[in-house]
Amino acid sequence: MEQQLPAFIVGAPLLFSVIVPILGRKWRQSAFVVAVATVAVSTVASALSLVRVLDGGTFRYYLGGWEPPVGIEYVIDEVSAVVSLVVTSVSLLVVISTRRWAEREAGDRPGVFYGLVLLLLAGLTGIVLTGDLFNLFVFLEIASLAAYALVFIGGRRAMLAGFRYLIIGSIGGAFYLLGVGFIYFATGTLNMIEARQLLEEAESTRAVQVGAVFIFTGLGLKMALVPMHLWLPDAYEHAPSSVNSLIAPVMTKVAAYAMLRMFLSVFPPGYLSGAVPIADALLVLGLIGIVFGSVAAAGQTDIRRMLAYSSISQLAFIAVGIGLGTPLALAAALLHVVNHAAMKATLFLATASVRFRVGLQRTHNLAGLGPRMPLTMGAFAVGSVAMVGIPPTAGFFSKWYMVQAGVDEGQWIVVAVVLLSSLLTAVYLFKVLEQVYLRPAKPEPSAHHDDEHDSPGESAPHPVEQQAMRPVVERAREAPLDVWLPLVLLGAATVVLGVFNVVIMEHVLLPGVS
Amino acid sequence: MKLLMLTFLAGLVALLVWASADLPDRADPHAPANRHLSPELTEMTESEVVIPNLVSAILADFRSYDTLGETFVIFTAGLAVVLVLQRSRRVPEEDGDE
Amino acid sequence: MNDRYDSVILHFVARVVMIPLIVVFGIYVLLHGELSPGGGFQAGAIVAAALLLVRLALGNRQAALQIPQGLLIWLACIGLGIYMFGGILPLILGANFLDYAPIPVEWYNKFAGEDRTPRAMGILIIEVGVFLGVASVLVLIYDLIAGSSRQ
Amino acid sequence: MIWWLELSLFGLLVVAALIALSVRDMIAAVATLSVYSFLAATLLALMGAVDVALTEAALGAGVTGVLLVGAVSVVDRRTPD
Amino acid sequence: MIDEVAARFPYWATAVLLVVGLYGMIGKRSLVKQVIGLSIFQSAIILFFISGSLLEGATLPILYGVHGGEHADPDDFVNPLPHVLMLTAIVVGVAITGVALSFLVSIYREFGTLDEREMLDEMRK
Repeated sequence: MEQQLPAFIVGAPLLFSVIVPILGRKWRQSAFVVAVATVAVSTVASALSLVRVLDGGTFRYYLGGWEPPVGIEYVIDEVSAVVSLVVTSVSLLVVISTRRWAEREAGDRPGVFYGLVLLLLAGLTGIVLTGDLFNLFVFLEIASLAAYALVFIGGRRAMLAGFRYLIIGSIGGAFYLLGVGFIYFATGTLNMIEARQLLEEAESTRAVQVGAVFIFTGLGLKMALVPMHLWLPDAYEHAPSSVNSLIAPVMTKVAAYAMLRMFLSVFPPGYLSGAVPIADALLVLGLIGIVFGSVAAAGQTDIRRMLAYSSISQLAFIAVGIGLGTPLALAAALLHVVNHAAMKATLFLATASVRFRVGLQRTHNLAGLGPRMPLTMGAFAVGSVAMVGIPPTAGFFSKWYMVQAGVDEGQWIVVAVVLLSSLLTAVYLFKVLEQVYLRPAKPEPSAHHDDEHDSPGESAPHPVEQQAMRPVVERAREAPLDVWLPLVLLGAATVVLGVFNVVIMEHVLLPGVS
Repeated sequence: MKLLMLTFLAGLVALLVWASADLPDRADPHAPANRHLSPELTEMTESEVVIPNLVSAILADFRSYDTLGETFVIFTAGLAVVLVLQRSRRVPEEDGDE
Repeated sequence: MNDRYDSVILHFVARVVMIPLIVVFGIYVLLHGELSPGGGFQAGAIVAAALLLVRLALGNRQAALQIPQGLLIWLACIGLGIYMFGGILPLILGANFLDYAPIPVEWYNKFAGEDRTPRAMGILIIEVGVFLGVASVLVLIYDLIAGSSRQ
Repeated sequence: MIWWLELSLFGLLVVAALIALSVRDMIAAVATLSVYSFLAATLLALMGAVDVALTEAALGAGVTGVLLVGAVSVVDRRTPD
Repeated sequence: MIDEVAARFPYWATAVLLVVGLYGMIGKRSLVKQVIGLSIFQSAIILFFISGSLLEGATLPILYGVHGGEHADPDDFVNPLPHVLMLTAIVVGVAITGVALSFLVSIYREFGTLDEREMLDEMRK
């Protein structure tokens, strides 16, 4: 039974995504219950896989019973087990806490909505576990298609954003496939591990280098690396709240992980710094992206758009880690993948919670909210502190390791940019925290309020602001239990991850990347 | 803007043509893709699966997990279309909290 | 295409000649997928294309073989369910996911008078699943897209 | 010398693709796209990929074309570019 | 020269098709044209893979003698693996096209146009 665990991580969401649409048609509530149960199964299977990896080292699962070059395999090593656990557990918490909003946003089709959520999750875990280049493409497309549709249903403005996302995402997927084609024709295999062996034996050819360029461009489009980020802010800003809390933490992170996986198990180091210096390109783009994302985030007034730009900056940080390429830098990038999933989930959930309690999403309207919604805003504060990178939260340590890696490599510019980005992050997030905790509630918030973004009565559920005589925030109450508990757990997770970072780094991530 | 785009596209063609110089010739019997995996697949189809159509054997057996994923891609598309075009915003009010 | 073209020949050819012919060809492609070019996808695509072409020729409402959307979703789910069954059955029998080797075939060989290996049996099962899934989803997508102007 | 049969088919494909993208009438563009897919299917069959050719003919030329016609019939027929 | 062309033209031709499709996707204002570009783009990749599966003097990948116990020589068949991959890619392409078209119809109902620029103008108002 224990050898079959990897099949459950991906198989359970796949199987139940077929059942949920039918069940949801008959009994509305059952869709949510079944979805949560399925994600829980997947999470438990991931956790057990991680335990097994830590005990007995990497293990490989042959799908269909065929050995790798012929068949497809799942490779479960420290890295993939950790990322799969993060993806499933964060999704579990997010799915539980977004129930109320999802029911509104899914309209009369909760079964279909949760079916797509499960397919998204299956696609993401499939990408994380697979050891086959083409299989990665297939699961990337499952996840992407589900994400396009989920983003699209967010209302009028989300439509165009969703269509852009679809076009750009499809270009990304097709570029990846083209790159795989080059690798396949140059080596004759689709298995990652075997491809690496064959590439090491052969000399570097143009075909392989250009194939690598296409693979990295494709994944860069999916992970919104800087010149290719144009779809992300609109998609994240306009997507339904229940959806962007789900895809913002995990979706782009999984694309970043896939890029890292290419470095770890497909291309030998020499290939990516020769005639076509992909590693250096990633480093440079990452550095530009960190600064650009932070600066752009500082200029936003809509809190979700601000978080979207901050995501761009954080993803660029991961790209810098991949570009540096030393084991320490790669481990730091991975730690940041883990941290950032938890932090971003906290921030987006808290934002969505505020939005649904009081219908506000502009930063300057949040004044005085801190005491009214102590748990939600507390989690938000912890998430912000972690994003800025203040010890002992998780964000500090990934930055710390990255700085160390930069110093080891003599890349002082990396050190400088990472520190600068902390500063910039502090500027925009503390601006929000200042509003939330230190300013008194404004008597008349937001004359032209947030609804200028959404068509009326669509996503902001309370038209309270129009009739607001006394401050909206004063009527704000704490979010219900099933919203704040996952939120607090996620906030706690960022601290716990920070406290136990040494254990995670030394026992899990560093052995995984070296 | 248009000029920039055309330059980019022309550059892409140039890149692809440049890279194709290192790809195996058309119909080259010594290409890695023809040497490495394809003979094994043929032999295993003959000995283990025993059906004549090699493509079916690979599609539905050796790489059936890809096929599973791909069927799920089209299923995802079906669900996506239903969600986008069939969803009605009127929600039956059940739990009034919120 | 929502207008009906009043052409007796078009009507006759589409409804009486084309549908049975193409559907039979689709089923043939499905069942002969192991012997000749073809299989679940091709069959599903051909059958879906047949149904869609008839809808295009006759207009949506008059077309033969109107299938309610609920049923189409059911069919798609059943198709995918069959595929997952083909994957989970080996799991129950103690092999890896989708490993057809332990699938019992004796009963089928006796019943159909064939000489199938377990792997060929597994292939048949999942091809049927793929066929149902692909055909019903494609018809569903068309019905929703082209029918949406009417609502 | 089968290769230059392939080459000329490729040439036709490029022409069909350009026409499909430049025609102003949507239905014409969709019809050209179907022609394009059908040419591609012929080329695939010529290269020995009969399974792929069958699928491309049914899905690319048939279903995609019909889906596009279905969508275009719902929306505006003229296009800005 | 002619040998060079004979050996390489599938790559060149697919490169041109790829770029034509890409131009449709990023350079056209009409959303329908973007979807058509997407379709061309994907079929270019399909042709790229299939032209790589060719083998001199080989035929269709069907083992006619398998039930009679005849032994088949792999060199007699074109490489079947790219065919399998491209079957998958075609279906993925159709799935994406279907979703894109449903988006398009939904957008048209909301905005009454499919011109990207008009839509952006309208949203700015």
